[in-house]
Amino acid sequence: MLLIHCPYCEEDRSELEFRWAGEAHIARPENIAAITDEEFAEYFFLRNNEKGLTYERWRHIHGCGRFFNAARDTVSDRFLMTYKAGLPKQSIPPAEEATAVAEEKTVETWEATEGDAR
Amino acid sequence: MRKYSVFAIAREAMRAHKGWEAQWTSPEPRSAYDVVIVGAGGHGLGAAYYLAKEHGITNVAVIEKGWLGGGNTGRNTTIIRSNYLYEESMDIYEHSLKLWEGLSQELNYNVMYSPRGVMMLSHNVHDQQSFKRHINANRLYGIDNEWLTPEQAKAYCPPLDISKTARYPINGAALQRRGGTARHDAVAWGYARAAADRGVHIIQNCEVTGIRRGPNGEVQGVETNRGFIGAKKVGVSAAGHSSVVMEMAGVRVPLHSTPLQALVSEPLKPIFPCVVMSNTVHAYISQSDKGELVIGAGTDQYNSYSQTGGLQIITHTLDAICELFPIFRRVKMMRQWGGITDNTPDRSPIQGVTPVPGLFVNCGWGTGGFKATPGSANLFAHLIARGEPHRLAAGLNLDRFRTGRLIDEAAAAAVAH
Amino acid sequence: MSVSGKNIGAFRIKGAGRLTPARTARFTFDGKTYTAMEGDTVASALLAHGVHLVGRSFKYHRPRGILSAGAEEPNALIDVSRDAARRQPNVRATVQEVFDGAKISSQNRWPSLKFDVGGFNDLLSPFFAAGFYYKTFMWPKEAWMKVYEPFIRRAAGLGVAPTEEDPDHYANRYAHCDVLIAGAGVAGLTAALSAAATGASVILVDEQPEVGGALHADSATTIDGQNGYEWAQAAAAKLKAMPNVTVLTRTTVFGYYNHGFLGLAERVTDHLARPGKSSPRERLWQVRASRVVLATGSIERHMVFSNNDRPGIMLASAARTFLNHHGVAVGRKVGVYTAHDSAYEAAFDLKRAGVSIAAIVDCRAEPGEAVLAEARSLGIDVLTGHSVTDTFGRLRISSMTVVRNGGSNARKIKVDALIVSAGWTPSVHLFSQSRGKLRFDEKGQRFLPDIYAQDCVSIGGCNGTDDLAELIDEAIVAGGGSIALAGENRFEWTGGMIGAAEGAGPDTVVKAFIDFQHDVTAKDIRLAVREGMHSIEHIKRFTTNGMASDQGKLSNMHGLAIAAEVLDRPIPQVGLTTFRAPYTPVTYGTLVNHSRGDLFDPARKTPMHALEAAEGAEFEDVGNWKRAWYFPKRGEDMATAVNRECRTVREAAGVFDASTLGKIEVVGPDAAQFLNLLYTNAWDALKPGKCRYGIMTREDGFVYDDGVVGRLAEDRFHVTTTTGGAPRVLHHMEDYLQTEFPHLKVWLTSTTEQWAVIAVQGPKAREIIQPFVEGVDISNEAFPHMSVAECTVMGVPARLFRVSFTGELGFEVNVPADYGPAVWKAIWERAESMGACLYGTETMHVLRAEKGYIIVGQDTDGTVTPDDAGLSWAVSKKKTDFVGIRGLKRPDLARDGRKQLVGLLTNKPSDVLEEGAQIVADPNQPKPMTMLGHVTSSYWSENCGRSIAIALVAGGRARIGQTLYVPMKDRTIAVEVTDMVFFDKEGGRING
Amino acid sequence: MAKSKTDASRTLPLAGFHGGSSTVRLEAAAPAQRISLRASADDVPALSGALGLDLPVKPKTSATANGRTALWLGPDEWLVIDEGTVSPGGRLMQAAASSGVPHSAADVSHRNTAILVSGPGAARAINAGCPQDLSLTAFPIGACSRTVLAKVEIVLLRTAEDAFRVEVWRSFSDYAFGLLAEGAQDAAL
Repeated sequence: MLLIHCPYCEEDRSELEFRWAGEAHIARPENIAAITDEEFAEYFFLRNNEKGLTYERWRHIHGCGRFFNAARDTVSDRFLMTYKAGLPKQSIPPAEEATAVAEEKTVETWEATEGDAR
Repeated sequence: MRKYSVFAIAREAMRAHKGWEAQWTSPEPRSAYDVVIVGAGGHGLGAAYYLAKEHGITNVAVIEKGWLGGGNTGRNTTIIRSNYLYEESMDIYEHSLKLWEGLSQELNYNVMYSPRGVMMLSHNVHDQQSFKRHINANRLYGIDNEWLTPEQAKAYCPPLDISKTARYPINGAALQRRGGTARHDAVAWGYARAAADRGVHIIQNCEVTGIRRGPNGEVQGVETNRGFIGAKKVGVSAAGHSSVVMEMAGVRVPLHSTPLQALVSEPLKPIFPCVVMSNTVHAYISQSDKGELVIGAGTDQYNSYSQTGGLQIITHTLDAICELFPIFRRVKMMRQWGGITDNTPDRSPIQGVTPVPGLFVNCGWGTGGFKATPGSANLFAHLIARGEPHRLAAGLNLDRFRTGRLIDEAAAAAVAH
Repeated sequence: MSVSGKNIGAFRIKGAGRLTPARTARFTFDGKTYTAMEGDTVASALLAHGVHLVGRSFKYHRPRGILSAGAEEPNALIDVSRDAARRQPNVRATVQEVFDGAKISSQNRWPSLKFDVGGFNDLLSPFFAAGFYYKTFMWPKEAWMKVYEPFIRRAAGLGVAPTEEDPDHYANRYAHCDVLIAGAGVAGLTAALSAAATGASVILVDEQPEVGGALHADSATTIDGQNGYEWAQAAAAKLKAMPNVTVLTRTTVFGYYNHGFLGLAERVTDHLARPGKSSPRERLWQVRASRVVLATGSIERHMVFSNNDRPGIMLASAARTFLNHHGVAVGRKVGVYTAHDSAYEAAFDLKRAGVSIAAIVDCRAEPGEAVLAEARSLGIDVLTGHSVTDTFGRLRISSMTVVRNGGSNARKIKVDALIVSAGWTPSVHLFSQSRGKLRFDEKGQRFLPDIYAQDCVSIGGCNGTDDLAELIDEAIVAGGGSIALAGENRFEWTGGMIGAAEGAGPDTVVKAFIDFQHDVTAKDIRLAVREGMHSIEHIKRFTTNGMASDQGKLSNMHGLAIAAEVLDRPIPQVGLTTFRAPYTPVTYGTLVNHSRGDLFDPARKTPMHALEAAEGAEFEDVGNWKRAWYFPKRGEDMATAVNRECRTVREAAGVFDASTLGKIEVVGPDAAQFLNLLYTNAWDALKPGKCRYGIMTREDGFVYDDGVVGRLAEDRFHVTTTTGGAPRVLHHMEDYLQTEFPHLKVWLTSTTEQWAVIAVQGPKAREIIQPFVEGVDISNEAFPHMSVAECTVMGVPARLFRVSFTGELGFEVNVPADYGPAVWKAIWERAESMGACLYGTETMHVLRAEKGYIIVGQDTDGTVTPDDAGLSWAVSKKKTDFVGIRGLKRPDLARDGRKQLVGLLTNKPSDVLEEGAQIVADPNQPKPMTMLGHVTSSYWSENCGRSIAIALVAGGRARIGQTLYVPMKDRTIAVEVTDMVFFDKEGGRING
Repeated sequence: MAKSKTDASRTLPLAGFHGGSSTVRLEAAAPAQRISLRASADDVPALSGALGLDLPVKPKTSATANGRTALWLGPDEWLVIDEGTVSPGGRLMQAAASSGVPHSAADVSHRNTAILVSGPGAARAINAGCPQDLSLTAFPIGACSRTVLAKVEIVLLRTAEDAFRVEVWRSFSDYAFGLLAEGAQDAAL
């Protein structure tokens, strides 16, 4: 059960209060009626599904009700940052990202290969 | 390959089982193959086997970053059924079920396919309408699936509580008698052994790090942590990691990977004769040959490659199990685990050509990939060998997300895989 | 020995142990009654009476005894019952405390523990090598499921599942703390004292009934000048008295999940003879800890040698616990086989307690000097560089064969117990669950915590810290405080081995067990490797090593070492299988806790539920809601009741509870603009006081929800949704509002439950409600179809809608929910006097189908566009944007031949189609048939005097007039495709 | 026909419910007026003036004045409870309307009902289903939050060191009460 920092409530809360809402920073095309089938498929269906650092949306649905954004490592499930909806994609301090990547190298294998303890 | 039989066992018993040979070898990769398959799960190994057996293509490598069968093949709750709604789904799952029925003999490996029946519980009028829609469609398509009254359901599965006072009383069930379970590891091992016997190289501990493409965009092979391996055709069958691998070729696929959890109880003497699923209360359960109650829990809500999930997913499934089967409340959870499922927007798989010549994909099986193993593998082999999909898998193409011709089992069925 | 005339066991040692002789409890084991002392486990109590044989193994049904004194026990699994419904299989005898009246049975044997027919398997064991079942049982094809599998299943399994519903209850607590400490041995207690001193909130957890951990076995450690065990109890008492500390005993930290979240299972009553009624049997603790201190200690390993599984063979530390804690000697003439110094201390304690030590057989050439000297001074025969190569005794060990390493002269030594130690395995389970990364400690031949993934620290035995002083320092630091504490123990331990011992080596056929419960032997591991299983996971799965209910606590390291040896690879390269939660098995009831019966899932009831029930309503489940389905009068079945209701509504009127419909108040200056974007319809032109039927699609263009939207004011809309759709529609709207259209000044509030909704439908509807309504003229002229007004009903502020889902003159009276029952009562009283009826959802379904009104979710299924549903009139052609506008234009959504909703009339009017039935053009085609669509709704229509149906049919509207076929199991039904309106085609009735 | 002007009587969702244990008292709160209030930050002062209490702007806090309590539920959302009257609608809605600034006020007096949980075991009883940290440091008197209680959503307000008000939608209230009753039972052990 994740522990999620809500940027509006300014507090860490249990995942039980939240609902995941998909990848972040996918803007609805302004001229949506005019885009091509390919562009629509891209907008509606295609997602990065990153292994590692991902930007995603959550809603504090059983809390303040707000949607917000999070940067999370999908390998360790560690949150690197959460920030309010509407803010541009936040860059992750290189040190943090490095840890995330390092963790990917070490942690991911713990069960995937279950073989190489150091 | 030495044939497995009771006589072989008897012979080996006399000499302390010293004579068994390795079920598969661990060869060094060649510099190039006719076909490279990424992912040595049941689907990938099976595809290699059928390439060799049915298409005469034996210069094949199956590349696996971990150990063969270590992904979702070895982590699922082994449910097999084919009573899906849409023609595209019925085609592939029924093709698969037919192969399951003879798979042990085909592979000379006991995969323990056990058609003990898969029963889906109906709790309300909406469930009933949906199940009857399935049952009628299945019947006209030649697939067995029948409606049971609550009393018939109870007779088929005695631990079931059919009292009217339950929170969500059962008003019937859909039963596919040919549905059942199989031994997951044996499927991977059986295909691995049979494929290796036909000359396929199974290369474990070899991680694909890139897909090399030629001047015209066509596939030339795969980069791995053990060097470049050439191939004119590459098939990707990497389950939860499919989108990661496809990204290496610049192909985006509409997938999201979520943890799926399962758990087993301590071993018990036989108490549960079949497979039972309930979508309304979110539970599925069977009993393994070892006596463990095998219970599938739900997916976590977020994308993750961590193969772990929240405890609340487990407790939510168990409360449903205990409502349906109140005698199990004192039973104990012995082990829980997780896998990574790759889910498509319409909850139906993708198997087909890609924009990259020579690159083929088989993914998006979500929570239902195990049951499809032989069928998917068989048709994937056809796709790779011929360069175009088999009739039975034609609808599973990637283009459907552009045209909108989805195969929306989730929307239509309201039944989990 | 006996106390006050009670026989508490011939193997009790007077003066030994920490139990109170005055308190006893009686229990039965396989029907025979025994007396135990309070504080005994079932294991210690049986051993006190000389009972070693307690179970049979899984595969070979070999006789098995008690191997350990703790949670790691693989052998001694028993069935414990209080009464018929409170029976628990697969309980570890080493953990279960005896309570007065307990009925204990052995498992996995027939007809009895001593004479088990399944033991025949042991003779056949040459055939039953690891994985043998993959190689046979394939012929004939059908025999697997019918013959072989049932046989295997009966032989497998361990305990017998309960057969009655569990009458006990369970509880849950969420908790938070600064520091959670798992394990209350020396390390855990010290860390707790240190942390508590800082004022931090501390939860200290231990699985045993009392704190102390390894001190239970110990006799020689001094801490803070006190006997170690006594110090531990005093420390716990001190901690319990502190307001910032919670001490939980009989509680297992079973899972260490993400972000400092841990699952704990507390056993509250299983040790009590008469549990209080209000006590839960077990309690789940779900703890979020800022920091975790793992002080889980280590587990002693057994020696792997031929026939190392006989009853009477046990871990040295277990024998020491039984002696020093329970006052029980595990034998009269005890052999010792060890690769580690710790077993010596067990021998010393036994010897001092008067037990004869046959010999200490040490496979090492050079044991620790101190223990060796002590053994000599106690006169114990030590055979260094020797091994035990076999044992004898059918139901209990009677002798052991000892050979000098490399030699061939065997000598047989008589023993009645053999205690063993191959060293200690750090309990890194929780660390590993927290996704920490292990490293292999070459010197100690063990895996130790290396890289931490969470805010967590390991101390003591589980961190490989052997030295007591070092351990205490480490624990103080981990606690974050500064306290002073000194400890002293008598011997420093050395030694340890993993893998097969002398004589169980590669070229033997002996059964040297690694995993006792699953009967996995050293040669099984070798066979697995020979068959190509080179990954430790393959080996585990092929042999089932470590997959039994103890999850490999004893077996994993041995299996790994043997695999590494055969593979000729260093251990770290072979790797370790994953430790998964739970650490020990957890009862489903505990995990489920309060979520059962009425608390399994909320049953939502409308304000009028009780009144409806009093009128005899049958209810149906719609999502979480209980909705009145139909109102049978005495003697009526469902069909009769529904027919009557249907007729009455159209002839007079009916009263219906529509409260469950979702309601969302959309308020703000940009409300209309927002609805323009969320619905396919246009809303600007809708005047206050008017309603409109709205369709909502998602971006993909498929129908998502529908409902009537009333405009109350320029800036206020009362939006209704389907019953099941309410939460997701609100979520969907909030999503667009907050993230796509945040510039719009509009707010959304769920008001579903604010209003009780009483629908009155039928020609007499106006007449029925007229007297109750004030503040609005509800005449047809002033208040036509699709009007809404705020008014009062019975003096209560109300929202009155003139809407119809029946095709009749209709009103929906919305009053604040608490007033619902009173208003309903009054309306119903008047309606009844005017010949109206109450009706439920079934009649509502029939009446709307007669009019061709769709139900989203029944007639549509998430693949249906508004046009497919015949609702293209509700899709604005003028709007340049709405959610779904682009999705609708995709090639497949715009193509010809899509499935469309149409009406179906059976050729024979009395034939009622099955909902879900499939439709074909040619019923005689071979299977697989080409299906054109399916029946979505089908009813007997009393008002039409025939059956009616709605169906999704490919190219449906173009087929109107055609005959199609519905092939059922026993016959084929011919149907005519029609439009969807079956009753009052002109639609005059709705205008009253 | 003459219009029958009957004043309808109220039926409370938790009428007849009682429970608790030696350390926890559970009771249904008296009916109250409630609005769900939504507005932008700019308009908070005007609304505060109109309602006669300072709408809290700090997360997880509440403000009480003149018999009214405003609970911060989100950055633009408050639950305002007026325990002074049992008549529906009306005063709170009117007060909000008199602010003259854009906002949304929806009468939710009957949507919600409340359970009062008090006694030394109160927090522990609520923690049977609520995952929040209810220690006095994390959740002091006056703190409030929308959260979950097992399978339902609640709004929790701490009214005293050992007293809470649990606001819950009416159709979930018997579930919430049942869960709190079991929690109360366990909290007494």
